[in-house]
Amino acid sequence: MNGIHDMGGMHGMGPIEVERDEPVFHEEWEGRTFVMTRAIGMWRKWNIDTGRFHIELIPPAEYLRMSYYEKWFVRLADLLVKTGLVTGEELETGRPAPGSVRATPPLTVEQVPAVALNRFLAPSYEPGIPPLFHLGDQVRARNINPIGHTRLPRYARGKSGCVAVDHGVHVFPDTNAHGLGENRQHLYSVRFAARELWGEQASERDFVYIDLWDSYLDRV
Amino acid sequence: MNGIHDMGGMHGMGPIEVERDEPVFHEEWEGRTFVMTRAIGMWRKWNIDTGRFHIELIPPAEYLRMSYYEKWFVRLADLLVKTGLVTGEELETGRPAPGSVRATPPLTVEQVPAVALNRFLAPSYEPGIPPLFHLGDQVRARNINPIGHTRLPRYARGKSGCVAVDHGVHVFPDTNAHGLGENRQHLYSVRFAARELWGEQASERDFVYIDLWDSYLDRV
Amino acid sequence: MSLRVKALESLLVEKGLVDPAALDALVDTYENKVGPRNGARVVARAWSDPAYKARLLANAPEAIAELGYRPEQGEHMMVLENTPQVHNMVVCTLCSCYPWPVLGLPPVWYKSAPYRSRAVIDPRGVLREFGLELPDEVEVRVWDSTAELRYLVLPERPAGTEGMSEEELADLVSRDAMVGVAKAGVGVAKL
Amino acid sequence: MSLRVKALESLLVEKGLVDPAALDALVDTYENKVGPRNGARVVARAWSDPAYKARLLANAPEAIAELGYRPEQGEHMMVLENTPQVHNMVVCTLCSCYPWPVLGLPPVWYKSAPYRSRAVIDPRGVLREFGLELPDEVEVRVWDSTAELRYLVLPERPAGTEGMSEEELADLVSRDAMVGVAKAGVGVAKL
Repeated sequence: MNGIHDMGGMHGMGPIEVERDEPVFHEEWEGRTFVMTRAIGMWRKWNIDTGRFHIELIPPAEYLRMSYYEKWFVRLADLLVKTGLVTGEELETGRPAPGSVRATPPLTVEQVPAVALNRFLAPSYEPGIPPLFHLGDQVRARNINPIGHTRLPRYARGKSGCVAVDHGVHVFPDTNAHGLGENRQHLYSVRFAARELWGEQASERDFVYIDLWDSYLDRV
Repeated sequence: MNGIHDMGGMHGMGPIEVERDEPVFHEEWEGRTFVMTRAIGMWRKWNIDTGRFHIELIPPAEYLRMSYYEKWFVRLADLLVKTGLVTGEELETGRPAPGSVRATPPLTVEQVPAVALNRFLAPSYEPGIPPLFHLGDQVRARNINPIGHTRLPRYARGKSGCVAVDHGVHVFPDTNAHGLGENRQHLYSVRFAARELWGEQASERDFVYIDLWDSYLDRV
Repeated sequence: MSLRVKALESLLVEKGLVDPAALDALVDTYENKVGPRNGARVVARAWSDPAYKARLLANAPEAIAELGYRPEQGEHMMVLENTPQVHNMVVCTLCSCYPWPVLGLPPVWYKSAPYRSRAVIDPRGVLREFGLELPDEVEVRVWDSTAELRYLVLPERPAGTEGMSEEELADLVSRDAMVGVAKAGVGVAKL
Repeated sequence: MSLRVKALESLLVEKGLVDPAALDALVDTYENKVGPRNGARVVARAWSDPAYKARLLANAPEAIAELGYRPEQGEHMMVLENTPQVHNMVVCTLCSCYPWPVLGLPPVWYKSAPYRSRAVIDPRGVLREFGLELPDEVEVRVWDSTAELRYLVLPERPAGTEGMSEEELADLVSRDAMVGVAKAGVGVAKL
């Protein structure tokens, strides 16, 4: 999706504002929104790619206006209803539907230490899935413009670079986000010259490394 | 400037909402903002390209939130102060500075009919400035990413097309917007296959024509 | 906004930077004197008079000036002819450029992010949203108004209009047809 | 927002979808147990122990787990070594991916549009905004975290730190140095 979230290379967003001694959460609700999302994640009703896509679906003006955790809250409410964990009416009234059965939370206090740092990623070593490219290969990022989820940023499309790292086999977000399968394949860090990406104004000593899957790449 | 204004090819902006029997102006202030901008334009303190650039400078979240004429109002206030026609203090207080001399408006009622439809564009025929390209030439739009004003949209950069119309000599916005000269040169409608712009998902029978200046183009 | 605009106007008038009577005359011009009826008359003439049509396609500013609408000092114009094989539509992805002298000021949808963003990447989807489903074999040409060229679409003349006068024909030509998001003869609201 | 979030939490608790004690424990973990101090210890060990540094660069997840920070089940990690010739910095242009286990949750600026938009097109300008002016001859590598790889920058060990203990060295390693927008030894606030 060519959404506002895909902002690499944009101008006009203003200066970078660094806060000294920034707290982890600025307000209590930020922390609660964050951990509710993590805890509900244990229901395994959606995966990380679906979650990202639902942030991308926030309308652009709202996306730019909202703080990070506001977006998380909107996504959580959205996905709770879409996956049926909560009904739209329950969300509105704040009360469980009459007669609804109380569930047992999948995440207990005891599990928190193990879960807190665990984001349920796929193992990266799968000898049965060979890489389509090898270190040093010249590749070109495909010019795709899907309306669904993708992790191929617009600024890299059509640009050529060199395979710098093979990160093994990873789940492919473009299908996984939409329940169309994990479509496991090799993931690479591809090294692009800044001049290839941005033209002559860029320094010839700047490079951008982008993590790209087999399905995003063509051999040059 | 790779700003939010350069939105060709973006997704997620929502449905197109058509209003039946739409009035020219929805509220009186819209019309007043529009005509004040036109009338102040007669002072020739800025040109059309500078004017466009100052709309582009509106921060992205505001740009998306504001209505069309709100943006015109912000630009008008901004440029009135920048060009010294009005001081910041006058704008704030709404009163002319004490002792300031009353000017004579350059636009009178009598001139309105002639001016209303006249946008002061440059003549397009200048035999002294030969075209760098000719009908049928294959050209590639340059990959430039200036922080200043440009009319080369991001979605065309690096893409190749075919010169379809020579529109004669036009003022070059990238310099004109910043007081760096008119830099007159030929302007062409360049025909791009939608598949060149957007990849295989596009129809092979779709084409996009973009008006591009000599300085934006390289021969393929 | 209303108060802020009023305050600015009274400041500009007090400073002698604008003449309020000229402002009134400008508003009147845009509200009442220019609008898509101008373009519709151009289209109706082109449908009725092959020689005029030829002049219009070859040199739009001069042909349009013949009817009294005058971009003569300024605006560059080009007229794009729709045929059974080719459908033209116009957008300005970077701002909202629009041929004021023949169509008046643009409607909100033309200036909106949804139209500006999608017209170039999904023209057929956009046309479908306007109720226009084009056969696959028709070539679609989207004109992105990135410069001082203004584009007017000359829609196809509807069938069964042979006996009509220019005024009657003009009634069939909507603003949307001249932007290229509709066909002539349908969806013509009050112009 | 506060009321809306409270209302949602009480609904989820009432429905048995979340355990409030587990939520409290999670908040405590992210507020008090993970943070850039973890990463600073990894960096200090790497500065002090060449064999550890070699393991860290070859297999970051395992080397980081040696110190008790555990992305063992999940997160893929890679450590990027800064040298006098090469400066690495990390961004996530598409969202805000960040190596939580070693740096905690990201600061607002890392998640902000200004950093996400500009880091890839003007890295030296961004670094200048952070007070870091790099010589032209240094190669800048920007890593855009578009996948489930998380990147930790191993900054250069500052000069004059030869006799320091690992704890003392860790005090020199700021969050910003491990994102690659600062050098070690400067701008180390409370971690």
